Amino acid sequence: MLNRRQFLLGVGGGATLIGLGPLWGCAKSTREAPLIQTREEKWANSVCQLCPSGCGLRVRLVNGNPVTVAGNSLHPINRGGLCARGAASLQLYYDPDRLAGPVKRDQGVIGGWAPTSWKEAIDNVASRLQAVAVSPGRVAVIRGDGRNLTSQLLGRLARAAGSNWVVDMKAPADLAMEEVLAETHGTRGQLVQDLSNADVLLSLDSGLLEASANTMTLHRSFADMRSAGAYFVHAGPRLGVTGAKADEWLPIRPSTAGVFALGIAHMLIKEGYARVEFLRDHVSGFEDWTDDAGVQHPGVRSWILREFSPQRVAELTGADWDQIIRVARRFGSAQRPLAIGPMQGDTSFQTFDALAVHTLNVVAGAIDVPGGVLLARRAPFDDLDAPAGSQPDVATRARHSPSVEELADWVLQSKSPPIDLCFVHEADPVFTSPEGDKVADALRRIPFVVSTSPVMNDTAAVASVVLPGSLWLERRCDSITVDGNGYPVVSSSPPAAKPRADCRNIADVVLAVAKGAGDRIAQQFPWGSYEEVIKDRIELLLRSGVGDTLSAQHRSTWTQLLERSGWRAVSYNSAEALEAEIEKRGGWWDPAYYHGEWRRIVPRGDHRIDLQAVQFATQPESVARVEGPDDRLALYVYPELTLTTRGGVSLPYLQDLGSPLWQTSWVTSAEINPKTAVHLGLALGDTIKIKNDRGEVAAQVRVSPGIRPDVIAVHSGGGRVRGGRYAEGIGSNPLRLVKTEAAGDPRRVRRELTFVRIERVA
Amino acid sequence: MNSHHKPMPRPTDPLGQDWALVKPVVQSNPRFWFVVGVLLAGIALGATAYIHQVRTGLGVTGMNRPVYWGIYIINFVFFIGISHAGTLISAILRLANAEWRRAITRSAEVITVMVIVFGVSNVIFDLGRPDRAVFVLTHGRLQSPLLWDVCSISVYLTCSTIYLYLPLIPDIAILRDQANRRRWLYRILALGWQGTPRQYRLLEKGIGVLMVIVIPIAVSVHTVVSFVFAMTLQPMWHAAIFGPYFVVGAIFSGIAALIIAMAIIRWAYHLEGYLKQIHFNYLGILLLVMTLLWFYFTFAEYLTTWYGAEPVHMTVWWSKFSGRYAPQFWAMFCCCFVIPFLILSRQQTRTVAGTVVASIFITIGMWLERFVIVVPTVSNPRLPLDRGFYHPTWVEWSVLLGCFCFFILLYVLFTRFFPIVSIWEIQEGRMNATRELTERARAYLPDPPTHEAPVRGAGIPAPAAEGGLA
Amino acid sequence: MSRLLPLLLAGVLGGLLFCACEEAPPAVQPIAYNHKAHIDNGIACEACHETVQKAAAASVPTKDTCMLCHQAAITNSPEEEKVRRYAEKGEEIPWRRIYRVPDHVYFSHRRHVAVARIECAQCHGNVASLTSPASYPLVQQTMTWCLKCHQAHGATQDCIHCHR
Amino acid sequence: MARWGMVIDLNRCTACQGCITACHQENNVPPSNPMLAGQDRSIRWIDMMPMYEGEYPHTVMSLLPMMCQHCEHPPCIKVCPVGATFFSEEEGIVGQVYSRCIGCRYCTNACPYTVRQFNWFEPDVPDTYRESTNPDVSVRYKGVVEKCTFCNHRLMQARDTARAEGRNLLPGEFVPACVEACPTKAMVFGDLEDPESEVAKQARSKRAFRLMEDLGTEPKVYYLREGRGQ
Repeated sequence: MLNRRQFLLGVGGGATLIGLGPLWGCAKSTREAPLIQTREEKWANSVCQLCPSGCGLRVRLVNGNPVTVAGNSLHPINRGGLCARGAASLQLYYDPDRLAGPVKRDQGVIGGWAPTSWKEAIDNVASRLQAVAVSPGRVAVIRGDGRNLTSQLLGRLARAAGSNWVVDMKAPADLAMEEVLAETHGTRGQLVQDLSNADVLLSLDSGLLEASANTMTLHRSFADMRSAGAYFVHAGPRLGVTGAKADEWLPIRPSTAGVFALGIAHMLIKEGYARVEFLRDHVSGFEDWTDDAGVQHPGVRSWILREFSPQRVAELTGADWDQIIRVARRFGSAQRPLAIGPMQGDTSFQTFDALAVHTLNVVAGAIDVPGGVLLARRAPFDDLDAPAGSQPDVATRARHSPSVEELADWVLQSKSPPIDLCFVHEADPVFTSPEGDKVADALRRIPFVVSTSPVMNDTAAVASVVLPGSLWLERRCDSITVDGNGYPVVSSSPPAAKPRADCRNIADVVLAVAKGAGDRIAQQFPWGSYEEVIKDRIELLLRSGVGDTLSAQHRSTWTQLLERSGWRAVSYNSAEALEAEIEKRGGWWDPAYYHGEWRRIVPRGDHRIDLQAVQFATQPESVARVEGPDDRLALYVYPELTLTTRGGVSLPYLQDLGSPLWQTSWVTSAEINPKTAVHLGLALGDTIKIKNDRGEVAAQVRVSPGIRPDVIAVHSGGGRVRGGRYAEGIGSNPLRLVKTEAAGDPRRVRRELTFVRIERVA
Repeated sequence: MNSHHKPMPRPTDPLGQDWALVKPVVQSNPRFWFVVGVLLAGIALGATAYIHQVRTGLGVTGMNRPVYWGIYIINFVFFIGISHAGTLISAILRLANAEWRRAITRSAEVITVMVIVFGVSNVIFDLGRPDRAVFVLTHGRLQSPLLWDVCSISVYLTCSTIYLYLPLIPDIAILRDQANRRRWLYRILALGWQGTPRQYRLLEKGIGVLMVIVIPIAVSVHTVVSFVFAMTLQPMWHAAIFGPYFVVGAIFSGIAALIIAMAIIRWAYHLEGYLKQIHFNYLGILLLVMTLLWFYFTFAEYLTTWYGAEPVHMTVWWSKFSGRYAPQFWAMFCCCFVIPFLILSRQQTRTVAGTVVASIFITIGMWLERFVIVVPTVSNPRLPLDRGFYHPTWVEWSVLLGCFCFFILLYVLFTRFFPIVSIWEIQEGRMNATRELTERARAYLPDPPTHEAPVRGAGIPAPAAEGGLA
Repeated sequence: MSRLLPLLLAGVLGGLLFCACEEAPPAVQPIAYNHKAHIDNGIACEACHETVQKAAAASVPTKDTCMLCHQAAITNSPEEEKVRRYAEKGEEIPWRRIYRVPDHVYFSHRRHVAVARIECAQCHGNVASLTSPASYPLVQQTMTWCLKCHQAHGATQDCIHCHR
Repeated sequence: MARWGMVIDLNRCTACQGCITACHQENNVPPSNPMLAGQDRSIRWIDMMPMYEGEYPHTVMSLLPMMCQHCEHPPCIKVCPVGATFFSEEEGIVGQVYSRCIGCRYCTNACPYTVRQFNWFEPDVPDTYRESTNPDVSVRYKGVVEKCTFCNHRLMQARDTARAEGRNLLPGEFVPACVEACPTKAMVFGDLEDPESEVAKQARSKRAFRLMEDLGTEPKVYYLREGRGQ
């Protein structure tokens, strides 16, 4: 008989039909039965380029369309894992605002850009390069960092044209670290903190878990360290994610990390925790010494003991002096202590801080030991942009790679533009540099600027021609980096998916430009295409006789023993076999690190770390913060992990995440201490204007007990002018308020600490 | 019911005295169309708001995560609350044989039937997928309190509709014979009513049965509406008091609504002769009792929460007393207790106007009470996620306005189709009321002493001097 | 009660109509494929629908599979000519879908055919007897229909297995 | 019979939010936009929940990845009027049937963890992203509740393959997208009923705790307390 369900369906159905009958009829006839599509799936390798880590990717393709990006479990950098940016990189491939093809500036056309062909653009650039290369120093390259062959080829192009203007858009802290390394060790290279073996970690305003560079190596070794039960102290004006994960948070004033480090060093020396044998054997300039002319020179030891007593440091940094003593004792008595200085230094940063933290590590003997600071081993071939033939020695290269602000100053100061041709690759200096407007003016003054951004970002907007580079999913891609243990890793993978726009591999473009720019430059580029460059590198890997293709994690001591005894079980015997293995597994690595190679770590003079350079005749007060007027707050700008990508790309998934501390996204947040909020009459969610003499920035208030009362913390990564619908006009850019390098300052300040006024917007 | 009811003679000139009751039905007056026009405008606004919401999605309302429920659910509880006016009051008064019920029972029952429709439709407005509303019937899960609601409300709707329709039949018969228009409609609806004693006996028995059934159903409806909230683990929802608290709140807002409705029809149709001062006075007393009862339940709930001081509950508690929802809470408290108590407790202010003013405050107060129950709990979830902020949008307010206008429109249309005061009960009252009252009074008073005086000397001392006892 | 009956009947009639016309519109196939002729020549279902044993979706034969036999004309019917025309154009034959699994449902042929050994006809109806392609599904595949079969064979009725 | 569960080691979790992006990419969760985010309506199947304790300067904060806890006695399933959300007796996973949900949002209010999300609008995803939808997971539309499903579509495919090869499910063969993507391997996933499985062992650790255990919902996501005890 009729049960409840059929009866109601009948009544309901009857009524709906009577109502929808006519409507239903006409809708039906237009629809076609759907086609039968078979579904074929396959996986392909790739290498992520959204940050210098260069993680190995596995891309799942359904009917040729990439659908999922996961981690390559064989790759030593990420071991199958993927940070927020890696997983979101798929959205750049499908970005609706990608440039369809190369465009050149043309005032006649609305919007100012007219499409152009690749051939015409390359010939134009090649002819200009040939004309310009006659006199040295007329070409500049601004690139993300030299960690993949394309950037190195661009660097080589500039070197071939006789110019040293190869600007890496590295964070100020990285540039300062290069300078410290050059002065104390006399070498260039990459310092790696072996966190996983440290048992007490002291973070000095490091932003370890918020730093946007080589995310994967830091996060994974940090997790291993915490699982091994290490004690972690974070000293910094803001709690943040790093402080949240710490056992102890010491709120110190911004830009006092260096003073705090030397305060700790003072206690280590005074209470005998300093590693005496290490200092005796491998360090010079620590004790007082007399030079051969009999002149008495005070060593760093006496300078630290004299100047950085805990009481004085406590008064400068705002921490309690008994806390400093307790942390110093904990740090000194550890088996494998390690200190990490600022990794970004977007705000209030000076080279002194990097130097002071390095000195602390030297005093604690944490250089080139397990759980200490390691100088990563290099891949067995020179960088492409190194001058041909000579060993990469410091003497012939500039003391440190120039910063983009220096380039902009130089271009704007000289009467006629000193640079005629500028390449911008995987970088967005107009957005990421605090002097963005100055950089934009400089680029406008340069007659011809080539940008390789796939999306029309802030820098591309001021370029003369934009040649959209194909993304790593669409081309053969590579990356030359180091992993958390200092092992060199070279990754390379064939194209995973078909290109979605008329874009080309920028390496091929550079080679084509070099070929067309006259034989003086062409003979520096003995390769026909990017594939040949890869083959050449693989040939060098084979000839080096070290390392192996990527494999599952295994004890590195075993490989050291084998290699020492000259025995290698390698999975390839010819270049073709190695290439096939690399293509299948995703790359090559050399899982061995030899401690005690002082000749490699300190190539200068008597292979002893020279602390003499540290000797700043400066008082602690001069390097600590200047007291701001009481109604102003110190502006502390920090990078948000999800919002800072290499090349300034903005993706909806990343904008959607925002900060893990607040459930807000698509907006720039300013953290304020509860007492300060009450004092200024602000509440959670209010919109405020942050002002100083350089401009004003809007932000939303977040009241947080995790920040000092005299500091306001604003994350960078928002406020782009161009960059597609997921970037334009979203959030605001606090970097605009930050002052940059004051030339000729002994402290070599790279970012001046600024004080800001807060105004509530109704 | 009195058993020896004499058969009522067929009324010879039924409309003579009660012409005022039938006038609205037979005579059209110009103001009617103006009122309908205004109401239709309100309904149109509500309809456009709802269509906009269906096309764009629930995002046009002010609700978000975690504030998943808002004005629609408040409307649902509010309208179902008002629906208790009818059946509960008219049923209880009939059961208690209170003679003064005769003039007000029908207007109460009409409120019930008309307003339940809007209670239920507000749930449909709240659905993300209204086109799948039939799933509740075809794939219903009885374990869900929402299904208990569906069952009890549908039973309540059918029961109160029949409870409205039965006493209406004699009046429809009168209209069938006397009215000058729509006779065909009245002939169908009168179901062949001739007024024979047998028909009256059956009618009285029918009303008697329904009157007894509808009271537990009405109580069950609002208990089950409260279970929608009480059965969750949310702070200040998961409490045992919710059942009775909602029923008291329902009766409370029901009587208030009834008083307002009676005052309006009294003014509009000049029924001062039928809805007299005494009715408003008695209902005012009933309202006073309910105000105190409501205060008692509210006091009990908030005291137990405050005294228990569980942190999760206290977050919601403080958000009501001194936090973001303090204005609504204290407005509710004044509207539901302070003002009505002051007006209704003094004889000279418990006039028609006084009770109406009190009722308007109570209606607003009770809507705020539902707001203060739903929104603070939903916007302060257990986990320290960001607190939710709820700012209702024009869509929600216009749907609320639309519902009110539609309800008033239906009520007005009812008064144009059927007499709002039950004619035959008034006439029956005129004829039998005085006799029945005296019989009943005699039944209550103590029996006269037995016929002879008590025998003296049987151990009962003789009264002293005759005057001593006086 | 007498008045209610007509209303009820109208409701039921409307309901049935409602279910019938909810179906996918009639499928017009590009080629009037004759199942019966192929099966009579001893070709099993798996020969053309290869992945029925190996994957969730049973694939439709590609033009290359057809060309295995139809390189040269076997019969003189114009329909067969179309196969070769598609092959020359190098375009797959645009077959239309009749049996459609809703996109919120996960159905694995391999699970039903390879493991549970269910006959094709049980779900797809008597396709073997068709000489011209059907434009309507021969079997009304609704959720209650699936559950009835699951109940009969004691297979799981947990929602997680089919709803994704 | 299986009781899938997860253990998240808060020592190893560095709040990089890689799990959230991997989950949203796998399950076709549409990215929100400034308007939705401003109105608290962006859909997040996993959300970082900050928990502050103490006053400045002795502030202690922990960051918990919050997803559906797949309770053993889920309060959300009891209240659903149409059976649009179910508890799989065989897998112990709380699933959603998007084709039946009427959007009454009763379950979102009944869940004490507020992890259920609602589609307030039709997801506005540009056409170019349509090609990147994962075909294994259905795309939701406006008016429907959705939440973390422990990627049960992966479970069904793994079960299907295992059954076709005539063997049981291997440990680690079925892992949700978040666990697979976690860069620091802070998340361990598996069958809690198998005492030898890694997840069962870690769930028994002294550092293990669950959120709001006193409510009796028996959540199956365990967290390992931060800090250096064992």
